[in-house]
Amino acid sequence: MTDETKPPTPPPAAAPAPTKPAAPAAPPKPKGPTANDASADPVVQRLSAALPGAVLAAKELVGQVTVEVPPEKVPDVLRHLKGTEAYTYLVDLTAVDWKARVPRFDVVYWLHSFEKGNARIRVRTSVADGVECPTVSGVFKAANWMEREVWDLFGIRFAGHPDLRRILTWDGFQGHPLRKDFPVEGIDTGAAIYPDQYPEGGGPSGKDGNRKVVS
Amino acid sequence: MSEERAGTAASVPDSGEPMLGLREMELNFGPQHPSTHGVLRLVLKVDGERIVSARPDIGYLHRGTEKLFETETYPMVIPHTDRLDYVAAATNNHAYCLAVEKLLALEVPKKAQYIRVLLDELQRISSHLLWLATAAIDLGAITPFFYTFREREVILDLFEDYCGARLTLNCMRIGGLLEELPPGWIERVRAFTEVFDKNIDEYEDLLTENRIWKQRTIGIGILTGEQCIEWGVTGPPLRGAGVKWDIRRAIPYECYADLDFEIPVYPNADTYDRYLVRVAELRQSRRIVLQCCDWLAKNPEGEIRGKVPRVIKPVAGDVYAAVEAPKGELGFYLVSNGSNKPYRLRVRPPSFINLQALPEMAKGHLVADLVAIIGTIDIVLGEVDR
Amino acid sequence: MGLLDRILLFDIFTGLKITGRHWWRKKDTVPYPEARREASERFRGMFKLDEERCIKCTLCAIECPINIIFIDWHNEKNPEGKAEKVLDRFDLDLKRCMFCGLCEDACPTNPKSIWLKTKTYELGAYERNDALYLDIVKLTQWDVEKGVTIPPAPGEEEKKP
Amino acid sequence: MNEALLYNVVIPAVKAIVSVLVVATVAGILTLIERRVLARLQVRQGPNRVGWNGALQWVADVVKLIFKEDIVPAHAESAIHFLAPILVMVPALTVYAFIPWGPEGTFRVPGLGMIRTGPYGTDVNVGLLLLVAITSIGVYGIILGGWASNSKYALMGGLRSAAQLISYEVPMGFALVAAILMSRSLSLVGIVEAQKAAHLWFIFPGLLAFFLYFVSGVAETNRIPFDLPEAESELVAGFHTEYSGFRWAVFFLSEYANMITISAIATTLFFGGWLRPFPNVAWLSFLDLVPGIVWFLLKVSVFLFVYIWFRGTFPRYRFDQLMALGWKILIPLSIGNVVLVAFAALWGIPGLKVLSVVLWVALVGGFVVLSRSTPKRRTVLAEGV
Repeated sequence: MTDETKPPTPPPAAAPAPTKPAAPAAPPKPKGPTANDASADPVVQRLSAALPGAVLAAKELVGQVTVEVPPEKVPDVLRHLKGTEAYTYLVDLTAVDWKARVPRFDVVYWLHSFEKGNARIRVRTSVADGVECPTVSGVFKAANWMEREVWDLFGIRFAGHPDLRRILTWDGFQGHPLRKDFPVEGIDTGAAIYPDQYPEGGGPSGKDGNRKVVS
Repeated sequence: MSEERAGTAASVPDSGEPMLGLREMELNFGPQHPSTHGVLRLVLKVDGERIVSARPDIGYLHRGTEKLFETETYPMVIPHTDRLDYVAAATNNHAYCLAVEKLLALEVPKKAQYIRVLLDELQRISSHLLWLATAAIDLGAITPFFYTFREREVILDLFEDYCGARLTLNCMRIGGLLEELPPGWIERVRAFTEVFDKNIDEYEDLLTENRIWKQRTIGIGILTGEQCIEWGVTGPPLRGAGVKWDIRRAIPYECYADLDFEIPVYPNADTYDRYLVRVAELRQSRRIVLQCCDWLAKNPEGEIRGKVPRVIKPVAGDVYAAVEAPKGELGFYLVSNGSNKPYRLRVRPPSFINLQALPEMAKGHLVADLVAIIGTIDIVLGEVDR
Repeated sequence: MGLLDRILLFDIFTGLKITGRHWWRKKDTVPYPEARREASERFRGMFKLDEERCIKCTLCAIECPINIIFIDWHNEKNPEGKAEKVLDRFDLDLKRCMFCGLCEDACPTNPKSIWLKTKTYELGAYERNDALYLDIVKLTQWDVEKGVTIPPAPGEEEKKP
Repeated sequence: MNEALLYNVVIPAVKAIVSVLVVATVAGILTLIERRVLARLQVRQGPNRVGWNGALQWVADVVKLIFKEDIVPAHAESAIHFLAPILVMVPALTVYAFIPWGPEGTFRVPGLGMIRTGPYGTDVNVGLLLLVAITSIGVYGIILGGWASNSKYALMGGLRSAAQLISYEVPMGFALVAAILMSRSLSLVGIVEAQKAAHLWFIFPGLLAFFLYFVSGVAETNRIPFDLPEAESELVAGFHTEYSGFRWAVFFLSEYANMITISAIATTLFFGGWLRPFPNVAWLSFLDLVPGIVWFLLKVSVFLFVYIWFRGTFPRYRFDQLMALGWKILIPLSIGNVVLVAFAALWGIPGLKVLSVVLWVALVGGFVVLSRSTPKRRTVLAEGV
């Protein structure tokens, strides 16, 4: 797009879009919900009593309680919540990449309790890049694929996972797409399903006219 | 890598010995197989026709939707959510809008809530009809497909009249809805529900008591309530296993608390009970649709969109919102850093998580049952692979 | 189910009755090229651009989730001596479009300058790059070329006295 | 012309050529009819583009299949792969030598004088036995085709069909035995004439036998609800997964030819073959204006319609259930039926008539009771869970 004499407005990069239309108008910022400390929550209290040092912080936002725990304590915390607090259903497990932060990743777990009036709790732990997080697939069977997905898309390894293979991208894919430093337009990984046949970085040519680079 | 190639000719070890000791055969089921509902691939180990183990291999439809979300502003995400579970776009839109609204602390006007619920339930009907159609075809009954599609077509027409699209609806907006109901729409929905009631009876006459249908489904793919919870399985499979749990009642959102409907539950946890749950849900969704129609007819005036700021910039923080999609709990986990784009938007796809229990359900069954089991989980690969 | 209906295959005959009854029902399919479905009022189909009304604000391009609208303009003095934006380029890559309608929502003019509610859904083409990459001429002229009349843009009806 | 030459060579040859051509054509047309009928049951249009209302669709299909590339998979046993469709097709067409489409008659043929012959290849005195023997050969083609394709799905289809076809031969055979007992003849022409002589279509005393025969026949022809060797949603296409082009068409045509065979035999054995309805009621003799062959074809087409109707209605059995149905229900039932019919036949025609009355009263009575008593089952919400 840059070879044109006058830089055309679009294709608008996704990034400048926000500032353009309404930045000057600066509408009244909606009063959003605010986060509160939730360490007084009875579940959190009992958790920190049962596992000293497990609860680093606890906060509540729009009624959803998040407990921060150190990664090595995660299986214990989840086992405690599942066993004594009857949070028997692992709703979801995912990760968030905070690119510049140290440690880089958050791994987030939601638990649901059928017995306690559909209460939900979120457990969050911070994992540095390259550090293994202990698996919870021994606590919840459901965690198996979700951890595989996190490994696939974020590159967080789970120690002790029975079958930690890529799940959404193919075996031999280079990189982890949901990391913030992975380009949106993708990379030339090549059809590396058979790495012995396709060298790394092979596959479809980057000069292919159908591949449009999104700026 | 050798695992990846399992099932192809190359996987058979060429030891030069006669393969007399070989009892198990590897069978590649999909991704291009008529009954895998898209591009699901299963690597089966079969002993004759009995399945020793099934290993799902997914990702053929992976489009990086979650990555894409991070590059779009909040309103621009909505069309992308249509493409997750593409046969139930309204619920996808709904779950996403709920998540953003929670973080914005936005109040959705009552009328918009009712219209949203109405759209959701119509979508549930259409999704369950599609399920019934494909599940019946998987078991060899080709005709219910056309009967259910006849009704589904009417629903799609209704969607087309409301929002201009039939499948990828893009019908909701953060804080409410884009468009008012077109004139006469409510009456057309009512007319549909009237015809539909009789048609459900027809499907049931064709299948519910049919001995072949019963033989093919009763006792097949059992996943008990405890197993469902352990595997995180939600939606009709959970309710077909005797667990009375439905987000519409458990964690009510929108106006579901005001509506009168039952949650169908059946105890036997097999394919037949999951079928019964879905058919009963068709009737319950019809009830909800009628109630919404009544309410909307009584309250024609009202806003359809809350006080939404022109630029949507939620506060920094994270929020999880879930709806009861036709396939189970559909959740959106939204992490905002205060900018106008989601920092991270995670979809909790019910199909993906329900599919995980497939090997457990399929073990020990025949290949023919596997087809029934894949059908009964009701997966949409767009949502599994995202 | 009692023993009697099991022996007499009652369920089997019920099934046959249901399908047999449909022998006389109205056929539900439409023989397409001869009979066409009328698209609904709000159906999001082919794009139409009204160059006159467009104020070159590029909001549609910004709002497009997949960046398929390309707009380019420059300033020109009109006969009255006022500066006026003139469109150089208004391209739309229809083959990637997902018809979400966000561009139409974003358009600030009333009536809309770009809209999808043209009741036209036959977008098939033999050459994807020629037929589905729409430049400004195609966007404004396709209905004339095709010889079809399309409904007015949203908001146009009300404006007319 | 030499009479021996005429009756032993020329007429059979003409009949053979005509019957092969006619059956192959009719099987082709049947594919079109099936699609149209199925479409009607499914509230849609069906093929309606080629020719008047799609009447030439089957020609287009055949032409397409002939010109389609004939693919032999790598590592397939190409000789057997080639042979398999032939093995299926030949027996499917051969049986038409014995099926009597109409009564024997005398025709004047220019240059040859009066010729006495019937619209069937030959009347073999052990026709029924020969027919069962020949139709059983077809299964070899299916098994070999499945095996030779070097595909797991095809192999599974072939194995399924081996078990299925062999199992269902047994109840079918016993059902035929019942018909033989009633008619005391193995010749197909003889059976029809026996029905005329007994003033009774054998469907009346042979209700069970007919049911068993038809169910086994549906299974023998691999049709829904017993289409396991093909089982599209399970085995992709079963034994003919790896076939394409004309070889596939041959499989396809033989399936339809077999359908016609089963229907024709059912008509012959139980519905009086070419006889008009009530063949002995004098005041209905105006029905004789319609030639016998037309009555025969009418009856056959009813069965073909039922075949298609079944396809439009039922789900598919699972393999073990199919076997259980065959071995645990149909075979004991068919043996019992043979005993029942044997006793009745021992008594002679009156015995058959008594049996008819008993069976039909039981059937109709049962339906009357049922239609009054059975509440419609609807999904109700389960209680207490």
